[in-house]
Amino acid sequence: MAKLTFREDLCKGCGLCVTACPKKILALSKTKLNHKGHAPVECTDPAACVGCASCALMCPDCVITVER
Amino acid sequence: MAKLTFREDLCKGCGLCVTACPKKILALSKTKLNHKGHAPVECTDPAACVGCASCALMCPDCVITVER
Amino acid sequence: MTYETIMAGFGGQGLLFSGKVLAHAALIENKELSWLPSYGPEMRGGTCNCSVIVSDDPVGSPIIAHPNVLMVMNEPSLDKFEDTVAPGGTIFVDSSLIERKVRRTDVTVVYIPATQMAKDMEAVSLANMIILGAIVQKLGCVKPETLTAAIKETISARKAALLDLNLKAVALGENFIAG
Amino acid sequence: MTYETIMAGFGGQGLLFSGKVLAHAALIENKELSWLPSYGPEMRGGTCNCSVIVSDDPVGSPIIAHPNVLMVMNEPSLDKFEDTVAPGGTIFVDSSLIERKVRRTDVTVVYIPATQMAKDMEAVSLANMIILGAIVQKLGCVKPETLTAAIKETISARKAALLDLNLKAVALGENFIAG
Amino acid sequence: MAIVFQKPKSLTDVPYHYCPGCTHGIVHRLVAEAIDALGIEGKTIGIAPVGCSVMAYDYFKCDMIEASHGRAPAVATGVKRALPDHVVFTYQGDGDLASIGLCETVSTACRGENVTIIFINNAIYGMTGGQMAPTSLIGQVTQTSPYGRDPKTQGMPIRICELLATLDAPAYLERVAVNSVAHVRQAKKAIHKAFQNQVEGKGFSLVEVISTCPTNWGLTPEKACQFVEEKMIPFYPLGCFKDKENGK
Amino acid sequence: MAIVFQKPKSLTDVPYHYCPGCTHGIVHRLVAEAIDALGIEGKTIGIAPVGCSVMAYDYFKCDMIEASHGRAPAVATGVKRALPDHVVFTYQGDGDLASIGLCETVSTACRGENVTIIFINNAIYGMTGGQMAPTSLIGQVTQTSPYGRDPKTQGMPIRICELLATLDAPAYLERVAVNSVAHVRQAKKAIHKAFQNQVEGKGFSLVEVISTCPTNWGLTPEKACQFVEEKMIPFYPLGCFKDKENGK
Amino acid sequence: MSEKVLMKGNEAIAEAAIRCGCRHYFGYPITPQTEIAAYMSKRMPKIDGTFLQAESEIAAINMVYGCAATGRRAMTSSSSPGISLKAEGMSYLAGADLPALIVNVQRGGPGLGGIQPSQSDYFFMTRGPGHGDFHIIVLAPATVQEMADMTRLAFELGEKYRMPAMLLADGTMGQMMEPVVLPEDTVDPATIPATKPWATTGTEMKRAHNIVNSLYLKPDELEKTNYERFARYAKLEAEECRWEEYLMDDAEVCVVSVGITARVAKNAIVAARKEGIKVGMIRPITLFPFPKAALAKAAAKVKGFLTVELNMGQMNEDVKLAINCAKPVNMCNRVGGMIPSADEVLAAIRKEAK
Amino acid sequence: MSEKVLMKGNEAIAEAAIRCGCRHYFGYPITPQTEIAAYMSKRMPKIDGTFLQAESEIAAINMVYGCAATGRRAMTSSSSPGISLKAEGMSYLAGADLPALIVNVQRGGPGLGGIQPSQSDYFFMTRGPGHGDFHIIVLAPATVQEMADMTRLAFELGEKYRMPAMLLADGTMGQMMEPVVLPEDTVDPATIPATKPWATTGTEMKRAHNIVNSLYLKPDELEKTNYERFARYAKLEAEECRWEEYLMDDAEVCVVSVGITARVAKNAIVAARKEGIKVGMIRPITLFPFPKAALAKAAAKVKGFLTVELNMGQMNEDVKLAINCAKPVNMCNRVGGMIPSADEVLAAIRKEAK
Ligand SMILES: Cc1ncc(C[n+]2csc(CCOP(=O)(O)OP(=O)(O)O)c2C)c(N)n1
Ligand SMILES: Cc1ncc(C[n+]2csc(CCOP(=O)(O)OP(=O)(O)O)c2C)c(N)n1
Ligand code: SF4
Ligand code: SF4
Ligand code: SF4
Ligand code: SF4
Ligand code: SF4
Ligand code: SF4
Ligand SMILES: [Mg+2]
Ligand SMILES: [Mg+2]
Repeated sequence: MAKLTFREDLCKGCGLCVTACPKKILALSKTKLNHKGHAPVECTDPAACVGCASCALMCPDCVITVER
Repeated sequence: MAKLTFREDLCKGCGLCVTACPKKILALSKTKLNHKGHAPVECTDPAACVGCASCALMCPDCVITVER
Repeated sequence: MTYETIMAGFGGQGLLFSGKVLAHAALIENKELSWLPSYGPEMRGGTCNCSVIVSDDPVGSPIIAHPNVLMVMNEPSLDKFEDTVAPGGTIFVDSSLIERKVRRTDVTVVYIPATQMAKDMEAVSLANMIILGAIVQKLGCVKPETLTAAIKETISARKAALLDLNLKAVALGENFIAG
Repeated sequence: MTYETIMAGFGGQGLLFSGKVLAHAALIENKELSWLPSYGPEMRGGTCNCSVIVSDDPVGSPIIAHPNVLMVMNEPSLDKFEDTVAPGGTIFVDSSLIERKVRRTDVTVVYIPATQMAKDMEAVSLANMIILGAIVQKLGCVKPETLTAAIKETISARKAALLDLNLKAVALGENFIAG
Repeated sequence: MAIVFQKPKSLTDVPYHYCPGCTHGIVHRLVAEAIDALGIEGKTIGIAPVGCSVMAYDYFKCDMIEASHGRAPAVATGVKRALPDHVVFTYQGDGDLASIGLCETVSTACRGENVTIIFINNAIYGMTGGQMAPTSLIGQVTQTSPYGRDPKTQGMPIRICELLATLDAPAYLERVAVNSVAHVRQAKKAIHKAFQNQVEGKGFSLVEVISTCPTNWGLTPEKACQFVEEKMIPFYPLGCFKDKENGK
Repeated sequence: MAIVFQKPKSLTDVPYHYCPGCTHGIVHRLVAEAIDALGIEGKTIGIAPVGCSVMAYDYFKCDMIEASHGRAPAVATGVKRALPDHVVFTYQGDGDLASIGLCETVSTACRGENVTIIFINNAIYGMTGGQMAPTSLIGQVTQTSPYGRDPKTQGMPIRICELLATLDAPAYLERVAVNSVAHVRQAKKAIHKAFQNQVEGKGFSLVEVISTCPTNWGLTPEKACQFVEEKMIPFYPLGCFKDKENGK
Repeated sequence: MSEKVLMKGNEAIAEAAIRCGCRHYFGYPITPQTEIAAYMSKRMPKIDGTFLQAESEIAAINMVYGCAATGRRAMTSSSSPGISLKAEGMSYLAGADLPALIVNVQRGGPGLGGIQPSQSDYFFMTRGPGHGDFHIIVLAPATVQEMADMTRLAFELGEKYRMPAMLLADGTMGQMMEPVVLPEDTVDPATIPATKPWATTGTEMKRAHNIVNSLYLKPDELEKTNYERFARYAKLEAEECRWEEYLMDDAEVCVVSVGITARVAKNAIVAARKEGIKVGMIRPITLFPFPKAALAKAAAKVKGFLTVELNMGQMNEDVKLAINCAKPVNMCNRVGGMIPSADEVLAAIRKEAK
Repeated sequence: MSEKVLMKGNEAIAEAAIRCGCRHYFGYPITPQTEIAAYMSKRMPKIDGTFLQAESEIAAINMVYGCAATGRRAMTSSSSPGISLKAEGMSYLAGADLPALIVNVQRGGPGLGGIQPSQSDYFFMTRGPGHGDFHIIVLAPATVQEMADMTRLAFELGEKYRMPAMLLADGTMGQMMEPVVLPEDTVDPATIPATKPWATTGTEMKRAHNIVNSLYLKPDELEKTNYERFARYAKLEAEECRWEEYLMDDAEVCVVSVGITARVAKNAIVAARKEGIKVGMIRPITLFPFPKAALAKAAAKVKGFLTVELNMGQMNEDVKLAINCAKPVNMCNRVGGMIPSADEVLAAIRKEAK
């Protein structure tokens, strides 16, 4: 059981975390823009997250906190 | 039979040619100073010169011409 | 007549380009003109604008203190420039991107949902050209046919597809006003 | 009284050093003084000189236009400086190195075979100190005992042998005049 | 639940100005993680370069100095000589370190100055809008090599680690990349080591990080990471080029 | 009787200002011999450095340019780009080439600029009166390392040929000495080759010549030559470090 | 005649240089002038010219030095911090009497400063941009057209007087686009070196060697070169001063300004005239030589001067010296990348007119 | 009090710096100031200080920048060509408001020039030695004693006003020996950084991070730093001008000169006084700030001024500006390493007195 927290307003929608996630459970939002004008990342299946932190490791902007 | 010519006024009396000569027939003058104030090189035994040009090769100041 | 136009929005919206096209058109009509961009690393992602002066008389300063034409494609730019517009000037607002209304009452305002219109034609990056068409149609700073010529000159022949799209966008803008 | 001394010759003859010793002596006597070397790559092998002013009054310019004391250790230097000497001044010529005579008639000339004397004491490099001794003895610009003290201060204790030689050289010069 | 991953403590809360997906951000974080892990924030002084990372001075919580273009190693030397017991690092781009600042880089390495250099090789001048860098690849199209870098007139790309490895003085030289999770993990180790070396007085340590510039490469962040894998790493092999401690 | 040896034609009659026994003079002669042998005097442009050899511009009969300290490779590049069919060489000391001008040296090598560099390594700043050079040996006493060069604070000596050999572009790098007849003969060959390479369009060639500075080493000319043999060459091994042509 | 085209000031410089027979550009990127390098990198390879991105500004100016020594028209460009790095090189160019073109598109300083327009290198460039007694020709364009025209002028004056010449523009001049008629492409680059007998182009065994040098260990010889050079400066001042006068016939206030501020000032002057204020402008085009005579002449008529500058008051001193402090010389300025508005200038003019 | 010792000017600077708590010297050899480096290389290792022969003048000034950022008293020294290479670094020091000592023992230029004494960097140093609007404190010693005293003054003023300070000497000042009383060794180097709360000495986790920087991308912010800095210059001018007056009470001719030429001029003045000529001298000690008020005061009394300079006329302009061109300002000068003789100066004084 892992928990992801996004500092959403810092997300630049670069997608590096999306590629990095082995579980393929991250995606850029299709509905939201953050206040910087980027489509932020979202977790499509929080329950599937194994807390490996690969996403956080690749995020250039320290958007993601991972707890396990 | 070899012939040595010295552009004596250019000689700085450094002695590098003296060391270089395999026949040990070069020496700095003990009697003369050239117009720059240096004791120029002299050949003590011209007949013994084999014209190897080692002296000229080591002379930094192009003082020596060797003919053979 | 002197048109002092500021085009402002985000970097990436093509504001420098639409300004260039307008300047080019003025050149073709042998008018006096200047084009001045904001520049620097802050362009990257941040705000961006350019100033275009088109005039019958020689241009003094290329810097525009009081535009009589303002085209804005994001809210910060409207906030920044609204008050500088000369009384009687015209503000073109991309109403798909800017929710609020212009507060000034001494200027003409054209709200045009340019980004939406551009999305509809599947070329979201051409919202700028739609507004440009509207400006030219509304104010007549250059002739529409010159604008077409300017676009043709600016976009290299190799990019024919792009050319057509640009022309289409401009036409959309023109029709928005004319129609 | 102001002694404006130029010491000139080849690089390597220790002219800067003898000038320094004189300056030091003046310092010990609490006189006003300045010491100025020629400098630069041309020192290497080429000519070399220094200017020492010793005075009861504050020194203005350390540059000497008209020395009243000239010490020369090669002919080019005599050629260069002879005419600049102030009338009534004194010229010290190393007569082992300079063959010609001083042409000026309004100055005192001391010919001293310093280099030969130095060779005789097997310290050819100390000809400069011999002449310095002569200068001090002849002109009294500083006291002989101060000169001795100055040499002791200038040559570090580690080089005791050198110190003795220097003192001997100075004494030789003094005696040359006194004797 | 325990925190597995979060923003390191020695980073401030100022959001990066970097373009989306620019890996400068990753490297910043790795540096901060090393500082955190070694507990040296209070005695670290960082030197920011001129380049996209010029504003690094806003991002690190330690004391920061902004150096002129290319001279960060000299500035670091000045700091280190004043504060030998502190930790001094520079963070420099390839234009900064390998072009204008090459003399300072090599000379500082030669002196074996006990500082840490983080060298961001993104094969481009990012800040000024994408000109050719000394490390731009053969054939790479940039603003100032519009027909592709031509070795005949524009020279060959320079490999800094290999160059510096010929010197006697440096303690540690390693090249890493940050284009994938695995590489980021290696990079983290190398950067940590480069700081630890300094703390232990081992001498000059430099980590070259192959980084991306999606904006000026004209690639998406993901494609940029692939470019690193497929084009950069073959020319700039990863690995340790010098590790005195371990006899390398 | 035939002339076995005489002053080369491409030297002027201006007497050198060098100190007695300074081997700068030998190297000048070797350069002139190469120019003579290749018959290129009329199309050669030489670049003098700032250092003892600054007045090289008076000694060579070809056109000469006096460069600012360390920038001779950049000046040479400017000349070569203007006159690609001409022969351009620089003649530089170790302070000039390996300290202040290191960036220009490495960058020019990296570009594979088709020029010839004659690098005089005498482990000292001769011109300014004997300060430490980047190539001064460990423990060497100089005016600015009065207690002997201490690698801890003053760094390690730099080996330029080895450094440049890591680059892809250079065509030819060789280290020679001029302290003995045999070494002078080798040096002559290397210098000739470095010029010939350029004539043949092969690219960047550099010959490092271990040279003496009797004056600032405080040694007689003969002892200085021994110092080269006993101290310099062991640290700076002679030989060819790169010869592209021959696959090296 | 060439037709009018639309170009950035930076690009106009680059294209004009090529048309003037310049085939050698050496530079290093820096905002706000990188377009010059970008343009050159596209064009030069197509015309057998050299575009070389040097390893640094220092390398670039020294490449220019070498290239100029061969008699070619060589150029470099940079912006303020990069120009500081060229100080030694400019001094060497001047010391060796080599013509070359240096472009400085100024930004705010000191230090890394900012990238917005500035005129803060005025002193640095006109008083001697480096060590030693020397000057370089300094031209101050105020339109894109002048960016092109002065490129040619800089090459020509530089060669005529054997000294480096600088285009000193502010960031605005480099970044703005205006219609420009480029110079005709009439100069054959191959013919230029032949006009320079001092050039190091190889002796071809037909002449004694040429030496390009600035070292003179004998002070009397060095002094002679200094005097000779200053005689050329005097001639330059006598013959080559250029300036523009605007509404000066009846002016009581004389604005003095260059580059972007001269254009802002023009707007302000138009407005002031509408208010009945008798104000005109002298716009120096050559900053070195400074058009002293023109200003001195104006001083006889006007009540006072107003310099409008993007610095803390630099040209201001030149005006005072030019008019021998005969009239008050006030100032309207902004710095650090800020540009005074026409309103600010107008207010200053009003004050001056009182 | 320390006793009188005999020292070269260059050595006096070095020893004085050490006694003022300077423990960090970074330099690169160049004639005629290499004795400073040589002296430092002997002393520093013995007192746990840093002597570092940098790879270049550029590296040296940037090492100074880093070291000064930590609050230490840091210094570098060079001569004219090497100072050109420090232009960018000096601009950065100024932009980051860092105090540091830079010594320039001037030689003839431009280019490689010569190695004999000169004052030809006056403009370069006083007008802004690098890009951007800035100045550094410039002090002009005329005795070996002043070489020592002004070393201390430079550190102290630099720190008080947070700006780099320069000792601008000519080659003669560096090479000559005179008796000198060195400053007492009372400064504990360890106490200096504590007086500088802005220094980057490590946060020790006790304060927010300090940032030493000169980048301000927002022009209004950059402008603010410029204005603030110039306010400090104004204060400096109001409070720190220093000069020496010599026989000015009844003078009708005022000689203005610094360094070696001031000393030559003194001899000439003594001679002129013997001829009954009423001549005196104002010797500026601070060149930036220039003692304008003193000169303006003198202008009210004298008939004219005579600058005696080792350049083509640089301080001359400052005198004109200081006195608002109220009186003629003539010049007696030599350049390229030549120094006017007292006779030459006397002749010029006679002409002036007519
Ligand atoms: C002396 C000087 N020259 C040039 C510049 C302009 N400049 C700013 S950043 C930069 C290059 C940055 O490239 P790099 O070091 O590779 O860093 P990146 O932006 O790629 O991270 C240049 C040339 C400058 N500010 N100062
Ligand atoms: C910019 C600059 N810095 C320093 C100097 C002073 N300088 C002249 S020659 C020289 C060093 C010469 O040493 P090297 O290059 O080894 O040549 P060598 O004299 O040993 O042959 C220096 C530092 C200078 N002229 N210009
Ligand atoms: S922690 Fe691992 S599994 Fe969870 S979202 Fe991140 S990458 Fe995917
Ligand atoms: S990597 Fe970071 S910035 Fe990029 S999309 Fe993911 S969370 Fe956002
Ligand atoms: S040629 Fe040979 S043998 Fe004859 S003197 Fe010279 S070295 Fe001796
Ligand atoms: S090597 Fe040359 S300079 Fe030296 S002593 Fe022999 S001939 Fe004379
Ligand atoms: S320009 Fe390139 S290096 Fe700079 S922030 Fe953007 S992506 Fe990163
Ligand atoms: S100082 Fe040394 S390198 Fe220079 S000429 Fe003399 S011996 Fe040769
Ligand atoms: Mg980069
Ligand atoms: Mg050397």
